[in-house]
Amino acid sequence: MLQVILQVCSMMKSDVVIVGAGPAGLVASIELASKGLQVVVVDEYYRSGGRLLGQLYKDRRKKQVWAGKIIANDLVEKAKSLGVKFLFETAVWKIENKTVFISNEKIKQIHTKTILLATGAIEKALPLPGWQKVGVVTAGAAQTFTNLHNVKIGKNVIFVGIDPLSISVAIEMKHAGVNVLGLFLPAPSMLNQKSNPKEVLESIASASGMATNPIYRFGGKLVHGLYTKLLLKFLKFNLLKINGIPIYIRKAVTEINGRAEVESVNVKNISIDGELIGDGKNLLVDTVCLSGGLLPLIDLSQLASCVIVDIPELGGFVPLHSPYLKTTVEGIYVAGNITGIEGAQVSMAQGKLAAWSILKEFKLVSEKDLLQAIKDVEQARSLSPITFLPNIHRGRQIMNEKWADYKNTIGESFDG
Amino acid sequence: MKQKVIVIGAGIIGTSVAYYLSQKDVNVVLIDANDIAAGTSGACDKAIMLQSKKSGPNLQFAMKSAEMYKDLEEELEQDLEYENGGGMILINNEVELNVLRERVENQREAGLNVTIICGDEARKINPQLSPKIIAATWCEQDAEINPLKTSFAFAKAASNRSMTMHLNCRVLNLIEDNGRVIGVKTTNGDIYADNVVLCCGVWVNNLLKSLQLEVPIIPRKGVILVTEKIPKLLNCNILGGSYIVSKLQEASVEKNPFGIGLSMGQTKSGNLLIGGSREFASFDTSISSFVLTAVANKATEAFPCLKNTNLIRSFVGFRPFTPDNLPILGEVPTVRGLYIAAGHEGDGVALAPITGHIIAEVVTGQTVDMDLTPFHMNRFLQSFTY
Amino acid sequence: MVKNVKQKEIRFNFNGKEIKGHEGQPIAAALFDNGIRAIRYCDVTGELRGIYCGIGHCFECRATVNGISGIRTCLTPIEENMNVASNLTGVQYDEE
Amino acid sequence: MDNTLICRCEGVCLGAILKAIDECSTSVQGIKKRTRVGMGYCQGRTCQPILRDILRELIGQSELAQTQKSQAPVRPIPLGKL
Repeated sequence: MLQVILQVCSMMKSDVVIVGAGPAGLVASIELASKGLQVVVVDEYYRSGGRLLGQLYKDRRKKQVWAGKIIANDLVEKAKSLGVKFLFETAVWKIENKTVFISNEKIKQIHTKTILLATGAIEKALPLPGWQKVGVVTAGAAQTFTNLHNVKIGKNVIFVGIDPLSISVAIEMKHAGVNVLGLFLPAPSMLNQKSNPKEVLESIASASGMATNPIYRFGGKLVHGLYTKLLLKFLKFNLLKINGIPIYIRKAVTEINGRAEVESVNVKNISIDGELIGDGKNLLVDTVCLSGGLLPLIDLSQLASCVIVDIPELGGFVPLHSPYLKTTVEGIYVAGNITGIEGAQVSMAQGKLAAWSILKEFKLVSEKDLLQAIKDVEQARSLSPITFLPNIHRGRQIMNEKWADYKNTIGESFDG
Repeated sequence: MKQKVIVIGAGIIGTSVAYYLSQKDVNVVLIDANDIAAGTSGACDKAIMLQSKKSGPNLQFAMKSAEMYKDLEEELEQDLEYENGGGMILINNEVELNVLRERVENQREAGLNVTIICGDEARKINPQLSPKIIAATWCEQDAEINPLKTSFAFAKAASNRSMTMHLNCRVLNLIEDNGRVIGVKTTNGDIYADNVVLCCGVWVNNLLKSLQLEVPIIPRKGVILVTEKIPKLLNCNILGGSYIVSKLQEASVEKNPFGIGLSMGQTKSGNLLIGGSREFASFDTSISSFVLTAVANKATEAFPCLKNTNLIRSFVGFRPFTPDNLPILGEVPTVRGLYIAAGHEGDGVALAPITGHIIAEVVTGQTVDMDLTPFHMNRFLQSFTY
Repeated sequence: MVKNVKQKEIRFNFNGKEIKGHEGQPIAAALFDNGIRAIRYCDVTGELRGIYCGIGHCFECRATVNGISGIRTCLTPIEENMNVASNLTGVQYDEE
Repeated sequence: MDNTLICRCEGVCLGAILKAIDECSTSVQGIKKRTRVGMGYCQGRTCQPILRDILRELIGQSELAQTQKSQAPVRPIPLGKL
């Protein structure tokens, strides 16, 4: 045993506690353990992989299938072979100084030298009248149940919210034999910012610098010159289909009906500017998948007194952090979607960077190594097959500027 | 012309003062830097507990206040979640029993209907109570109320009469003229009035400062744990005996620096509110795991069935502590036109109606049929230590 | 699709009724396989609720598992003879 | 629209939130105290971002002051396991 478990006070000791066994946390654990540090990874789920587990798509650029489940398994095996200790079905409920408090049958707290928060993201709610009914799930839930658990979550399914995530999941569900009736916009209201057909099309286009699946091929066309003509055509005729799934860029769901479980939805036409037109129709469905986008999950960093900043380009509120992924609290690092919404490949590169940043504190790697890890993150970003936020580069820049400002106000004594 | 009074602070004390003033045909202006019940009144429990008070002026006031609470829902035409279900202090051992027996005697002499009941009688009232509890005090005059709803209801009822409200409006300082306060300078401009009442609890010295005055009110931090909704578990207010005993025994401060004790109540929605701690830590809002764990242990000792009940939230309130545990009520002796109603510590909820009633009478120049001397600010003017 | 290798069959109870599932499945997935989507009644609104976020954030799919309340069925794998109880029984849905 | 549920845990609808804003509550905390929005099991994780959007839309602020403070425990934990 690398870790000393003191049964009496149900306490454990380690060099690093990683919160979250997703792509960032797993990669970090391997890097840290391979340099001899004691690493404990804590995750609420009963297996590791995080959002990797639900991912399954063809990366056309690399001409291979990205099967998150297999990648996760490989990473876990490697981590375990290096002595990384995993605590599953265990939630972190508080971080106080260098102690991590957990809900575990045997262990209540872990005393550690450093903490890496790799808590990922949470889906943003997309409230519609009736969204609480049984049969309304988030796009992420749909993805997990389809790809990981092999469960058909419904017979006749629609998606509300048109974005790279909902399109990917819709395609995956269709492959799994579910009847996907189409993707719709949410009815315009103060409760969502995803109802303007033109803006939605533009954001899909800008999110699609690659061609991993048909939406990106489509998006790519928009980006490469045909933009205005195609955009107008799609907006005008509402004819877009991807892998046989209709994308209703000019139709919005106004209400989800059903006595207790979903029975139908009301659909209305929507103008190019996002105004509802006409009387609308009733569409029989049993399942509605809502896609409201992703938000960094920051509550633990808040609790640990990290300075939080609002950078919409990164997805909203995020813990202020250095280019080396250090937060404003000594000994607390961040990696993955908690720093801004990006794909798994970027998270993995960030996991490595955070790990090396920690290793540098332990004097186990050099400054040069660290610079290479930063370059690797940038490379992963530029090669990433999926981009969730169109202005992510700008967001990262803003973060660096805010960090520099912070360092200036704190003074030279602070080592960022 | 109608008298005009500015009330600063929209907690349960400020809204109560504003309400009772508005009943007296006075133009009331209620100002708060933030919102109604945004401070201490929004971060406390819901007990109107009489037997937690030492016999003396506080208990006398609390008893009068408790009478006023009985008709308050009807008077304000609002649901305040008022329950007159009584309250008990749990007794774990002979030491506590002896201390509380004496205390109960004193309280009975002061007119409070409180008795000591045996453990089984206590378990008849709260069947899930631990078999280890050997006895309890019982007072059926104890009650409960939702302090948030009460603050909002006071404010609403006052607005319906003669009150105007400035929320998110910070009072920068008091405007003084010739030894008399004539108004306040705020972020919304200057507001003039005949009188000003300070009901801003732990923040009161921020305003007194401009008059070179200070009162010994300091924040005492209290943590409250909130559980998930559970079926009706508590049929009355609960206090842990060790807390009262430690309060009585001065030396225990070193033994119990966080002032860990147990108070429990169940809200109408089913959540348990479990207190708590009493700690001097300035305005630090952090909640230590030590406090959470210690309070949770106290709760599960008293009610073993709670072991699997989930804690879902916790919050911190800053109770306005005074060295003699009595609030400061009445006029500020050196400045005309200025009144103060602050420093209730944990008794703000229990004492809100009577405080509002008395201050309204004092400010409008009526004779008060109660002795206010023990509450007067004068008592701190010489020197104070805390 | 990457198909799971057929896992061992497991029996557990949902609101007193025996249900079959497969080893390694979270409770909610096993319920889905048995056509059960409604997991509990909302204690405030009285409406039926089921899986929403599927990854442990929303607590909509919670149930009492082996006597412990607030267990998220989306995160918790089934075990042989596990007792899953929601407040689904005992509350009658108004059949018009 | 007013009947649209915002806080799934505490059953708070949009109408109640708009009413609270009308009563000059301009903060997440203020609306929470008036309506119980975000006081439930998930601790506002689902509804709080929506609430911020509503406030931004109606009042135009996007200050950090609008975030609900995170307080322990960030996940429900049985009292006996603390």
